Amino acid sequence: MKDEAIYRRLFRTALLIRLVEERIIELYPSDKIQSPVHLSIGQEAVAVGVCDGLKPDDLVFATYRSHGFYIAKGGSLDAMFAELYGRKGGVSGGKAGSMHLAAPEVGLMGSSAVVASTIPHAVGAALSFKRRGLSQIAVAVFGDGATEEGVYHESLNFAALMKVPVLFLCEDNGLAVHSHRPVRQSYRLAEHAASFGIASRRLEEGWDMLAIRQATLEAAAKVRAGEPFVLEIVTSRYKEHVGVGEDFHFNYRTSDGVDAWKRRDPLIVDQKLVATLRPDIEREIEAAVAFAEASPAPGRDELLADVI
Amino acid sequence: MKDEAIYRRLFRTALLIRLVEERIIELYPSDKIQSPVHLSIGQEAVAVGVCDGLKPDDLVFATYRSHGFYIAKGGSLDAMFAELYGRKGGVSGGKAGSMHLAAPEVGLMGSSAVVASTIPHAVGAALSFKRRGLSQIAVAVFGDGATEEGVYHESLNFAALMKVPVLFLCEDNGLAVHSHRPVRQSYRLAEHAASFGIASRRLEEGWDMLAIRQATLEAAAKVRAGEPFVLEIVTSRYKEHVGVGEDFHFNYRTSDGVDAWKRRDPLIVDQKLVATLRPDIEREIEAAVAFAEASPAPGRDELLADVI
Amino acid sequence: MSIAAVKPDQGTRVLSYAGALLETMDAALADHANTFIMGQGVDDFKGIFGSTTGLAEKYGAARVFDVPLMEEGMTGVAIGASLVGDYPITTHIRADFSFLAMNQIINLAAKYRYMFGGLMRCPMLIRIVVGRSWGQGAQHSQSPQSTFAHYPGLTVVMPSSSQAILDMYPAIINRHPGPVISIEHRLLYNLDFTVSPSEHRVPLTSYVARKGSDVTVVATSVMVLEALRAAQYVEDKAGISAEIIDLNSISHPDWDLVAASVRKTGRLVVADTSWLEYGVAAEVCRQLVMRDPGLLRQPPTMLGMAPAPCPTAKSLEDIYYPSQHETVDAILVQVRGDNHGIALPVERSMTEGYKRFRGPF
Amino acid sequence: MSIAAVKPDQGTRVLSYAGALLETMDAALADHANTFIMGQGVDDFKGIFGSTTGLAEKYGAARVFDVPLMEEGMTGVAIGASLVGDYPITTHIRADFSFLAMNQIINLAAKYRYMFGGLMRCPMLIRIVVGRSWGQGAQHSQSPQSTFAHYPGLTVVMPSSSQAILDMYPAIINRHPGPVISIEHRLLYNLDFTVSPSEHRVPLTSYVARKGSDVTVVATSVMVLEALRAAQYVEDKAGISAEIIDLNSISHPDWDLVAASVRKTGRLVVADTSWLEYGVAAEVCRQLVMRDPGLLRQPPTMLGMAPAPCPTAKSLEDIYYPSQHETVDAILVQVRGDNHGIALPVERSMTEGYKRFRGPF
Ligand SMILES: Cc1ncc(C[n+]2csc(CCOP(=O)(O)OP(=O)(O)O)c2C)c(N)n1
Ligand SMILES: Cc1ncc(C[n+]2csc(CCOP(=O)(O)OP(=O)(O)O)c2C)c(N)n1
Ligand SMILES: [Mg+2]
Ligand SMILES: [Mg+2]
Repeated sequence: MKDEAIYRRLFRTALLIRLVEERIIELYPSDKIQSPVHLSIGQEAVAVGVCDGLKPDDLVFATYRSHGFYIAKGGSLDAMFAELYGRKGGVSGGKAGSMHLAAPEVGLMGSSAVVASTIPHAVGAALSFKRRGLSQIAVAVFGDGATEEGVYHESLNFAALMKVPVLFLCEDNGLAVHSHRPVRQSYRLAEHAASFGIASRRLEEGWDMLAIRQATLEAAAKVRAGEPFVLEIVTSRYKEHVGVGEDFHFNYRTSDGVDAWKRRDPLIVDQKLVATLRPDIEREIEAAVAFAEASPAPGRDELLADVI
Repeated sequence: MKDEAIYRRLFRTALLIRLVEERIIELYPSDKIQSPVHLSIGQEAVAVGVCDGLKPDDLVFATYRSHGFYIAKGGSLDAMFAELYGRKGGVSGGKAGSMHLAAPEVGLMGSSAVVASTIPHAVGAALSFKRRGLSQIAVAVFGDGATEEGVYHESLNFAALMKVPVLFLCEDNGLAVHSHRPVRQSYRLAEHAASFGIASRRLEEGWDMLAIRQATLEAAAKVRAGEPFVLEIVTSRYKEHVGVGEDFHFNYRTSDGVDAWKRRDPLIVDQKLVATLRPDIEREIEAAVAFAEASPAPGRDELLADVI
Repeated sequence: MSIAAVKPDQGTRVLSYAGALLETMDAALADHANTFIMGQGVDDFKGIFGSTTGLAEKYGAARVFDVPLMEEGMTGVAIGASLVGDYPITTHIRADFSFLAMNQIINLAAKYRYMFGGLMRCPMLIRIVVGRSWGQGAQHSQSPQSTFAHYPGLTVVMPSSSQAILDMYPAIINRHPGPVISIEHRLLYNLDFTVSPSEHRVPLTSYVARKGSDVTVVATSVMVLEALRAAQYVEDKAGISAEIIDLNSISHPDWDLVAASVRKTGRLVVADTSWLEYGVAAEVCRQLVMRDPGLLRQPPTMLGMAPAPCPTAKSLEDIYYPSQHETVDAILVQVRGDNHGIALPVERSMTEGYKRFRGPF
Repeated sequence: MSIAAVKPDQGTRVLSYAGALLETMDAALADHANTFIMGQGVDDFKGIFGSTTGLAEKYGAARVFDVPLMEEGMTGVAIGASLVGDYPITTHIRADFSFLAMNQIINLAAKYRYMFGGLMRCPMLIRIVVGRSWGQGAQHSQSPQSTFAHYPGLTVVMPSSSQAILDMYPAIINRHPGPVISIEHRLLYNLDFTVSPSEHRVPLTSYVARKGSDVTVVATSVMVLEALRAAQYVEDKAGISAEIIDLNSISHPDWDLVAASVRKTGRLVVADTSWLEYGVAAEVCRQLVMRDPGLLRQPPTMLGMAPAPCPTAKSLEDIYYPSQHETVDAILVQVRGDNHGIALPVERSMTEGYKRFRGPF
């Protein structure tokens, strides 16, 4: 089956992301990764489904929570682990760390730790594509909380006015740090986007990689035809906002929602496929960790390079 | 007739504003008023109708184009002219000038020359009223262009979430400097506000002071009951954006729209009432100008006062 | 050497920086009905690193509340509330996020009193936290004191201890006439300090944190602690007596105090948390030469962030920030010259001295 | 004395500052297909005070276009376009409005190259205009050079003449690797300057605008003109030879040039367009004392805005800004002492020297 092959491909990438992050969890207490990590465990399907629905030269602008997008876009695993380790072999020579993964060679155009700040970047790239008559599209990836920032409004308005090929992709995990969406938002994304004349879709099945891929293909087609689009995908953050632990014991949320999500999470449900793919993926990860461990730390030579 | 008395009251205030600004136009070439002036000629009905529909202790937060609101709220004319002249007798001792009129004693809480910047101030004041259980409301006055700034979005969201008594009042003159609304906005205010769950009304008859007053009374009642509201009033700026001249010869707009507006402008149509009220108003204005002329200029003593 | 040993003075109890913040926040809410705290996460279980924990429960959601992501809007809301008589306290868990509120802070709050000739006032407290270490990276580590202090109308302080908070915050909240920006340092939050009952030993300006005669060290925020540690070291190892001035107020320092100290010592080290260019170190030099260019007997030594955005890698971060090693060296170079020959402390990374601060936040 | 008499040098034609801007904008669009200009009103008949007039017609709406009121968003859009190879030029008709874009400028544009270890670059030109006189008031008159120059990653220039624009802009646009903020001065726009064919006489750093031997004047932007006029006055009236250095680049000045001049003269005046505190004057002092505190024989004199927000009243504005009167006095005091006894020019208000600049904008 064609769909089956696609599913397997998506599944493998999602599992790679999950296992990479589980490896990060294991490594973290060793203090080898000395930087804040925002895990996407539970949210992998979004990155995987979306990136698979894009063309390789479509550009993604992302956030501090972008291990998933980095991997799904095809970033090098060696360079990623070395980056988390703060080593010279890192994709950014250790200067970026987990919060600022980038891989322009595969279309990941940088991740910012300031919420919402890359949204207008995607709009700007799309503006450029349009003026040059290119068929690429730009994707702004952001969380539900990011839509509260004024720049989201400015970006939607400008994108709609200029009719630029930008896909606004909201990962709705319902949380901004420990705040639930209803205490932060008086609007729903669909109506809000519609008020700018921007079409949108909300996908509740954020565990379903094929559905996300399909929704992305459809949205991207509209975007490529010259209309911005808002795609909102419901998802679930299993771990704490930042760091490698769980946070249910802090009582700001219960585990119910996450448990329900896990019951539908293919990476948990489909243990057979996990078992099949795992050994190979683990070897890949171990190689990347080994690469990172072997990579030298940057030194004084690097400190003042690339400032201007 | 009760309505007739109200009309006369409103008309008088509107005429006062118009004649004050016409006096400013006369004075301007003398360089006695050395600061940018943003005239509201053509837009007076909005300030007058709105302020009459408010209670005296309702607070207004306004913009650089606020001669009208200053007068309609009941600010002292002497202190206004002295302020424009940059004199000690000015409401702010000359430090504010035309762009920053304030009269807190009658509820005008300051005007900012940074577009959209006082919108959240009104929300903050309303938040305070709510917490203290007061029945006052706060009014954010802004132009159509101001709604493009991100802070407008942030303010609507917050006001709707907190259910604070704030009236968002948009003076829609269709222009931001020389840019027409359609090139700047992909949204309409009503749908946009609705997406935040905020009710709104667009009043096309922005020359009709009684209609504006009535709309304000209705909107203010809703606001006082604890819901933000967006009231958008269409209006017409007769003069150039800043300065005292006309600007039709620059061809960025034709005079047609303004001419049509003038044909409905009571201050032009109702010449009989103008003739009746004019002498008294002119005396008032002359007294204010004389006050300003006689007021001393601030000096070194004032330069570093009130900084912290 | 442990931090607990760094006692600003004899005191009567031990209190962490976060604890001092929580006490002053609590007292502000208890004492002033017009005071409220708003910011992202002020009411959650982390409570701005423990500085607001439990206050929402104690004073209710109308006094202590979470806000959406809206830095510019929130600051505007605070100004509006302040204009009608409230006293708002806002928070930014990283100083970097305050750049989103720059328009409201600089164009509005800082100007309102003057611009309206005294008709308006918007007293309020904006608490912003500087991040450092554990790979905070380029966007979570900035320390914008000189940026804010450049603009008249703002009062900018950088409390370097629990005592500074206990003394200053009650003097600011609902008392100071204008907007105040307090730049708190994340590395200080978990440190314990010995504090004495508030006798306002830390004024809303600069003060001598340690008396000395050989060299003047002007320091800000966490660098005051580093300087105190270094001063102890150079006294122990080389009998050098360093005078340490905590600049403390960046907008309204006591420059005469600084000049008097330099007049006495003739030697200067400036240790700041930000970049040197157009920073605190620059203004210190201006104030000195305006009084008397002869005050300095030799070029001063300056410690601050390297002239680059902050890198994430630990190996780079360790050389990006001035370490204890460099602080000690700076003092020794000033007093004994480049070839002072005195062994430096092995500790290179400052965070090694702050063991209780451990990532991710 | 008329401004036209202030010629930086022998030259071959007369060109206004606005004219020089228009020429360089035009050339940038003609020479580089990836360059575009966006900003509020760039395509209207006023064309950013004449600096973009007619370009939308000439190059089309895809290259020169108006934007909604969205400073933060616009700057982010520019960064995004730059990241994919465009060269965006953005405008703010008042520098004060750039505070709304501070997050994108400082947290993003300034950091992108370094933060990603060189993977990203966002070269772009942000043109911001400083307002002065005619009652611009507190929110339309700020000059944030020291704020921007504090942050590594930004290049900040302040062209003080048509020549500076003709020489620098082509060297910046599409050539300089990173984001550049050019702080233009509204008072300069309508002034005519004699310019010579571009031989890059004005580098992307500081340069000597007038040679002299008695006193060093370090000036920025419009204060360079004021200094040149004052230098002529003191030469005529008192035979004093003032050396004037146009700092020109605020982020990357030629400090050795400044130090060499001060070494020669021993006397210093700093004349800047912003506040002195944490401003350009401060960094000048830091650079000097770091080289040698003995460079200055006496305390320097400093000219800048009074330590307050800008008042609107003309009587206050005139004493708020340093006038020609004060600039002359500063030079005389440095060279001859407080009791120099030389008559000062009667002109107190600087704008009287700029007759062609007349309100409202
Ligand atoms: C401008 C800004 N304000 C605040 C923060 C602190 N902060 C970091 S992540 C975050 C929550 C963002 O929520 P969301 O956009 O939904 O993304 P998620 O973390 O859920 O993926 C906040 C408030 C920040 N990084 N940037
Ligand atoms: C933040 C900001 N950006 C740009 C400007 C320049 N500017 C002054 S008025 C104006 C137009 C505002 O239009 P609108 O809000 O419709 O008000 P109107 O002038 O029509 O009353 C602009 C762009 C400004 N003052 N503030
Ligand atoms: Mg979220
Ligand atoms: Mg308008």
